[in-house]
Amino acid sequence: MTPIDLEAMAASVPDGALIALPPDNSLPSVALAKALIRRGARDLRLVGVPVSGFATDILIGAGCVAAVQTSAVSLGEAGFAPRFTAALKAGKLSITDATCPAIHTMLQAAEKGVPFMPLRGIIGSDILANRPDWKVIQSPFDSGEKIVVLPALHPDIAVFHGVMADSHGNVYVGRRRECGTIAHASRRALVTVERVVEGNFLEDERLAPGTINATYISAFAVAERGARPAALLDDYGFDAAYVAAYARAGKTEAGFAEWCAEHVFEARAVAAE
Amino acid sequence: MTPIDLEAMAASVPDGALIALPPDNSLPSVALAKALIRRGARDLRLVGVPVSGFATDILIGAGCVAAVQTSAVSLGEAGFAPRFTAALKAGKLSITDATCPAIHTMLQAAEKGVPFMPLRGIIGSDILANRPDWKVIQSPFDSGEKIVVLPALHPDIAVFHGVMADSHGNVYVGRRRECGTIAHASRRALVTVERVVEGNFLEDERLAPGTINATYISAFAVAERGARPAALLDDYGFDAAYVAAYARAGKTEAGFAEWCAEHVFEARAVAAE
Amino acid sequence: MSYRPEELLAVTLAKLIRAVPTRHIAVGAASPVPAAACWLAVKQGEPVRLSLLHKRTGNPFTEGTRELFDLTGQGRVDLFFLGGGQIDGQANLNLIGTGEWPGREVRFPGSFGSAFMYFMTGRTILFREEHSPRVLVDKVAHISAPGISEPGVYRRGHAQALVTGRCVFAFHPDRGRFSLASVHPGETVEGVREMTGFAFDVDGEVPQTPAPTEEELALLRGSVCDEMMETYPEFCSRVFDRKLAA
Amino acid sequence: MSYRPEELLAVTLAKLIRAVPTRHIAVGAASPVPAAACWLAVKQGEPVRLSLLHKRTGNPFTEGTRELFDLTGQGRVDLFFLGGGQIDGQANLNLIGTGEWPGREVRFPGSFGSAFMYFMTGRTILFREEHSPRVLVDKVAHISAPGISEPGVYRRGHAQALVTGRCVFAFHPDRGRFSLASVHPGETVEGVREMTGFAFDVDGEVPQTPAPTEEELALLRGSVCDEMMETYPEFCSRVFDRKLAA
Repeated sequence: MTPIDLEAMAASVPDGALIALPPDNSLPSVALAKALIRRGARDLRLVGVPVSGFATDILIGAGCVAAVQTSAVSLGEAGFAPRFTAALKAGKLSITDATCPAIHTMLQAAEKGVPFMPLRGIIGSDILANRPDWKVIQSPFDSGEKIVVLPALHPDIAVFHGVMADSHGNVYVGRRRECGTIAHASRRALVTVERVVEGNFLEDERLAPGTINATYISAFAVAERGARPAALLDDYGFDAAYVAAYARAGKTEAGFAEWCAEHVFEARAVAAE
Repeated sequence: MTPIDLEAMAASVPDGALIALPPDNSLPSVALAKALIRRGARDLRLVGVPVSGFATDILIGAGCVAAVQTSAVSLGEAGFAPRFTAALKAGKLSITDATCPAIHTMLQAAEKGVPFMPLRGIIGSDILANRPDWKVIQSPFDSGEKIVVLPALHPDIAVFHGVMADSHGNVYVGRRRECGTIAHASRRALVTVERVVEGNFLEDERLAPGTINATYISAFAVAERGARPAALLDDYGFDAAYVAAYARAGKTEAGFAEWCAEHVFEARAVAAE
Repeated sequence: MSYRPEELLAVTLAKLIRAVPTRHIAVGAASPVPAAACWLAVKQGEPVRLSLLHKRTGNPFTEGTRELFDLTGQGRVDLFFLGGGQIDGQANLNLIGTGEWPGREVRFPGSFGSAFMYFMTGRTILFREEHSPRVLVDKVAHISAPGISEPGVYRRGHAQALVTGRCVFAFHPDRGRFSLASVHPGETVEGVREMTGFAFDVDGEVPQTPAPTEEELALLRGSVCDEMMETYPEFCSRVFDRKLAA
Repeated sequence: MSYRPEELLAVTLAKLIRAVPTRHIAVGAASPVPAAACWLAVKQGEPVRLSLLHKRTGNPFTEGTRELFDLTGQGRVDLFFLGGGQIDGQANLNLIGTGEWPGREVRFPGSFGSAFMYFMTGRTILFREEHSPRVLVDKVAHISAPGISEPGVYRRGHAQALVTGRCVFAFHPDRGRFSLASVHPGETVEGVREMTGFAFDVDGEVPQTPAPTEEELALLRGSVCDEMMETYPEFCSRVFDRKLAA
């Protein structure tokens, strides 16, 4: 398996795709999110695993997103996600609220190839009242217990940023195992990485535990600092100043457009020179 | 957290305990199995995760075991497990047959704190006919589909052999993540390790993905070559000759007794000198 | 000895932690005051394990972000902290928003894991510094996580208390109501009643929330602050006047 | 050119693999002949991924032993091999034992994952070298994994074929029966019928299983053997006369 170009990867994502994205503390591919903006993707349906952050907000701001399913949308310390909030207010975005372990459970059901899984809690929450696709049943093992069952969630595409890929297309994500779960649960996985290295991570007992087998990887592209402003394990830290600046710019549509011109379009043009 | 003595660890296992054991390809603590024989444990109920091997056979041979729940009992290349086969024939052992993913699913239900989980397949197998604790329901999401639901399985004690423990009691098992699942699902986890090292594996991004957090570890003991004859990742290989010799000795009760005297009792006495 | 409001709150939370045997507490990132309270309890000798969820080095989880929820499902988390855009008199939490669903008026970030954690932890301490009728309402606009549950719904625990910038409420799941446990120095029962949108019980004389002792303040400003510098540098600088070495 | 029975079987299995588009095959440890067949298909240019379950170096799984079953649940395993202590005419498998449950007469090791894999892989090739009325029975004593399923039971695939030391049977899930596809050199239809405990269909003239070509044998003894030396040294030595370098 050999790396493909980042823009070609973005071009392979069809409009309307259901895309699973980890949040800012869990290896989001901000690089691919920016490439999707450049390609002018439309009507994407995003799933936050289990919440949504920076990458989701910029995709919404750029008009790429029709719907979000998530347990929260936030820029963390930098506060509310401005383009999400604006799009919701303007009625331009559909949001389906979940709660964190429900997202994990729906993906794990897909991972295991079962049509549903149960989860405790949730009953009495208005989240359930607004999820006609979630059901309450009597536990088959205790007729006295009511329990929520959640349908398997199969994203079309898992998108995340790994540390590195090897010659076989295996991808190292370290302890961020939720990236593995979304790759398992999704029909395709598009992954950006910092670098490609020779060898086979599966043959190295120290790397194997943090590796996602190439079986699940549809394609990978090299994108240095591809998680930025999110952190990448111990490679680089969270860029709080970058996110804070974005949060300020994103307060208005014009501010976002300017931010986007500089950080999504110009930055790429410079890099391509 | 500081290591305890192996014999003290065995003494902390009560007769009748429900014990989850990984098989020969997955870090069994043969050291603790032998210590349980030395302490004269009785009426243990073993769970093979998802199958059973050498450690289970010697515990059965020594009369420590009342019941086994597993998907298979085998010595691999060395053939049938002799003391298991003999005990079953003699009516001295109760076996509850499962199938591999069912064991994983029941433990994952316990891991997630749900009372049950569904699993496809199984319907039409006589395994199901002999499991009154497994049920068939109509899928809540497709009235046309019948599906098996399995109850959560909470072992009293998880037993396995890790590569190393750190100063905090975190245990490194590398890619053998099923050890994590059985630790999560069990009330206690008793772990033997090759060695104890300074530091905190959770702070090392290269070790963290293969580490089980000390939260789940009740106690650990140092037992060099504690998985032998099973392999330990890339530390040491499978000792096929040792298992083959055992398989021959175990064919008769007398042969087993002799093997046991030499390999379980004398070996320890020598080591203790 | 003078102290900052956050120090009073941390000391007050630490007392609630120590009031019940507690083996394991999980703390979210946006919660520096609860984190300070947990560290204070530890430094006071409480044998409690802390899992700090967003700690970058030494993050406790190696099974991905689902591990916190699995751990809690297993019954291994004795205490968790929750807040809410709105909290009502039945201890219902609203992290969704106001106006028509899903928050057409004001949209909050979302429920995070609250609709699960509130049921499955041994107990929850509710914490919200802002104490106003805007936050503490009679009925939340939307329930992201309910304060009590009907029979037949598995529930391991409830709110132990609600700590605000003005007072401490104890929660009584049996009657689904708060009672006023103490008012912070400078506050009165009437003042609290005025600023609270829900009805609550007052049983006899309401004591004042004890001010931090010198010992508590020394721990907070010393070894507690040491532990918190990596994850909460801004908080440590603001509250404890401690700056990261350049 | 002379060849060993295992070589005929490997070549025959490789033909069955290549007869259907196949992206991914999982192979268990106790199966050197199927493993050889898979490697042969790869060396013949079939673009198929192999997951060799008990391979020690480069073991494909990093999620523990459940990953194979999850992977199969996801529909990512197109082909798996199964055997059985008994196999009957409806392609039911018995890996449990004979006599009263759970095998009071002869106890086999157990079902392993068969009660799941047989349903959830794209297709299964049944392989058992011993072809006798003891193994190929009319009705298995106990069904560990059923050959066909009633409506309403999710099932992704069935047996494609049963390959034995004497012949190849094709399986027809629609009618729940085997038909004789070919007999190995030296065997006859009558001989096979005599040694088979179940009834099967014979549609017209039954061809002979083609002997391995020189090309196939060269691949088996060369690059296929190279790949198999680490996991199956004993098999490589016995069948291909290849010894591990000391």
